[in-house]
Amino acid sequence: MDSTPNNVVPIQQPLALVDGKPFQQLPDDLYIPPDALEVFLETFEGPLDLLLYLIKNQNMDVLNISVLKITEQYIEYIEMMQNLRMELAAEYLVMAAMLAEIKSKMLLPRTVEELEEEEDPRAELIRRLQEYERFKRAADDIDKMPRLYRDNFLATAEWVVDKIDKPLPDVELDAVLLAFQEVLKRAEKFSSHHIQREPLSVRERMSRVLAKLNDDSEAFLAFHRFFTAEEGRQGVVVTFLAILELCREGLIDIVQGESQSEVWVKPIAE
Amino acid sequence: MEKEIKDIIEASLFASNEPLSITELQSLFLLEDKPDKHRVQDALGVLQDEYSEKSIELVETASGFRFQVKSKYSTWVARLWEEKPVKYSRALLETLAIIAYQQPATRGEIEDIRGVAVSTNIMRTLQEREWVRVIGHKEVPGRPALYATTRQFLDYFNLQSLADLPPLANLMDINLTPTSDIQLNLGDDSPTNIDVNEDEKERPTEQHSQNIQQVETEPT
Amino acid sequence: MEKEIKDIIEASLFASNEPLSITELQSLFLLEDKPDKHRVQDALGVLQDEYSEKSIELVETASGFRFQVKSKYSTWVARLWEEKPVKYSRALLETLAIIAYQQPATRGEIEDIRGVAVSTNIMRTLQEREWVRVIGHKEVPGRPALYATTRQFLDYFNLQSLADLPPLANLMDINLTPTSDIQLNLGDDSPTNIDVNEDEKERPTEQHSQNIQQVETEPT
Repeated sequence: MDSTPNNVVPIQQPLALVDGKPFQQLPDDLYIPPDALEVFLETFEGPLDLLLYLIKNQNMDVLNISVLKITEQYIEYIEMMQNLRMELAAEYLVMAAMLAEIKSKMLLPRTVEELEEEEDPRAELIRRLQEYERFKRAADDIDKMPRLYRDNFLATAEWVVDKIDKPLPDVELDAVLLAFQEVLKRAEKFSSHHIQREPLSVRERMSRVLAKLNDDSEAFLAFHRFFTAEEGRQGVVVTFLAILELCREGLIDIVQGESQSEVWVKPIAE
Repeated sequence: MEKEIKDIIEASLFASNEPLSITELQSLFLLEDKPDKHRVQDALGVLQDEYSEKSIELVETASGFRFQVKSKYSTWVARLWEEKPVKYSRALLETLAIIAYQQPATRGEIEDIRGVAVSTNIMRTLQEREWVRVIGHKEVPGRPALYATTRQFLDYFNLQSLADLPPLANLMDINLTPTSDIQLNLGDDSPTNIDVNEDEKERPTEQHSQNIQQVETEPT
Repeated sequence: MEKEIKDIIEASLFASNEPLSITELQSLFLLEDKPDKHRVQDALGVLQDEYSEKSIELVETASGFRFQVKSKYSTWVARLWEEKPVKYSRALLETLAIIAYQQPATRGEIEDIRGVAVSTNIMRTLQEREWVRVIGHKEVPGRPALYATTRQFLDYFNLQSLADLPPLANLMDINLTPTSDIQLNLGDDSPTNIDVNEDEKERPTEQHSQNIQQVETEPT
């Protein structure tokens, strides 16, 4: 199972040369994460996709692949993924086992009759690869098809409504939450969009404090007026946190004329 | 060339949901191709003539030009809406959710989180629906309005307070089953109250799975 | 009178955000004025001609007729939106392709073809976009949901029916040389490079597309 030297895939090349010696393994304490490699490996949509890549890379015919060679390369790839501590989907391991099984069958000596009777152990794999490849192409085709808001835009004209009211759409809370999940997922990709995680009760109270300041004709409101005894201890704590957070975000000022005197809350001066 | 300018302007006016000003129309063109004001005005004039005999017209409003259906056809056009309720866009729902969770929030903050601009239409619709209101202004340059949700918002979604919404930290783990069609819902009197507790993470509502099964069809 | 029918249809198509079917267009008219199918079709034909030289066109998609900007103007029109069009992941497109060509399909069937688990997110996004919906359950243990594409999917991609999808590549006969492994192992330097033949493509069978169309027209 020695690989032919003139037909080496890039991965089989040493990762680095140190003092003229090739390094095949990534040292554990490697400081710079091999991002590029990881990204490369992550572009595979699964074991079939990886296999197709290896086959193409070797200029092999999908219909007549060399299982021996492909198995070796495949296993090298998944070992590398493991070395990089990538989360390796179980499917990759299942495929490795399947390849190993086919390989072992291929290695067993068989008579010509046996070969004719039995199905070639590669057949099932090839069927799957072909099946996957055609949908991979179909996905490309679909992506290239003209689609709305990318290649086509609706042509509409405004309709000025005065006689009838358009009915208001109904919305389910689930739909709102779902929309937010999408936002969070998108936001996770950009570290700059930090989303605050104050408890909602605090954020709600922040709105109320601001609204109170805004609705009130006076520019200042005494600190104590934000608290009501009926809300109990919990309510007081929430209000207090809300005022502190508003202050931190620069939305309000807390002022005191002299010590021991009344504390005032006011919107930041204009 | 003049025809192309006119065609691009025509296409853009039809594609836009809002009136476009002459400046906005100019900005569709890249530097060297940018027509001057007069050429845009000429093109608009030609378009106005071209459509004078048709069922739509090119009109100028305060914020710019737009195509609109001539009012004599409103009787017929109105029938389009008799049965079909409109539907809110994803962008609107996202904006609403961000205001609910991050209030008080400025439009800029919402845009930062969404990663895209929030249209004026969305903010207007949310305020018209009385789900969102301005509760103050942030004291930074431009004094942007601070938006928060309203009592009506809580009422509509059957919430006692915002604390009834799933906490942010848990939200990603909740398995929300989208209805196959948002319009296909349970009627305005009972918006689903999913009421997720902090400790009870996964619980797709009964009602949803029913919804999906109702859509069953027999195979040919 | 014919002109009026045409104008009303034109006005309504411009006012609507969704394609309008011939039946919907007929329903704009009250009883005695209701034009028959052919007159509506004639009017649509006239409109199609009238706009052929303009920057917009009247097209027919799965759910009916709509005006849209000719794609040659998309470069300019796209500048109206700051939001870039979404790029869909390969995983999503592959899943969509399998559902489009193999429908109705269960998640398990999709996973069999792709060789990896299909993430819940992808199924959710596809359903949220209303490109895919559950049309029933397979009567096998676990009663997995059966997914199919929707009319909105066809509308979105400018298709009238699934038969308009690009044909799926053929599966080739597997013709294995038992010894090929050994040859290759010895360093065979002339590897064959036969790809799936591009010319020999398979149209979805008559039967298949019929089946699919019936599923499509099922009311929501």
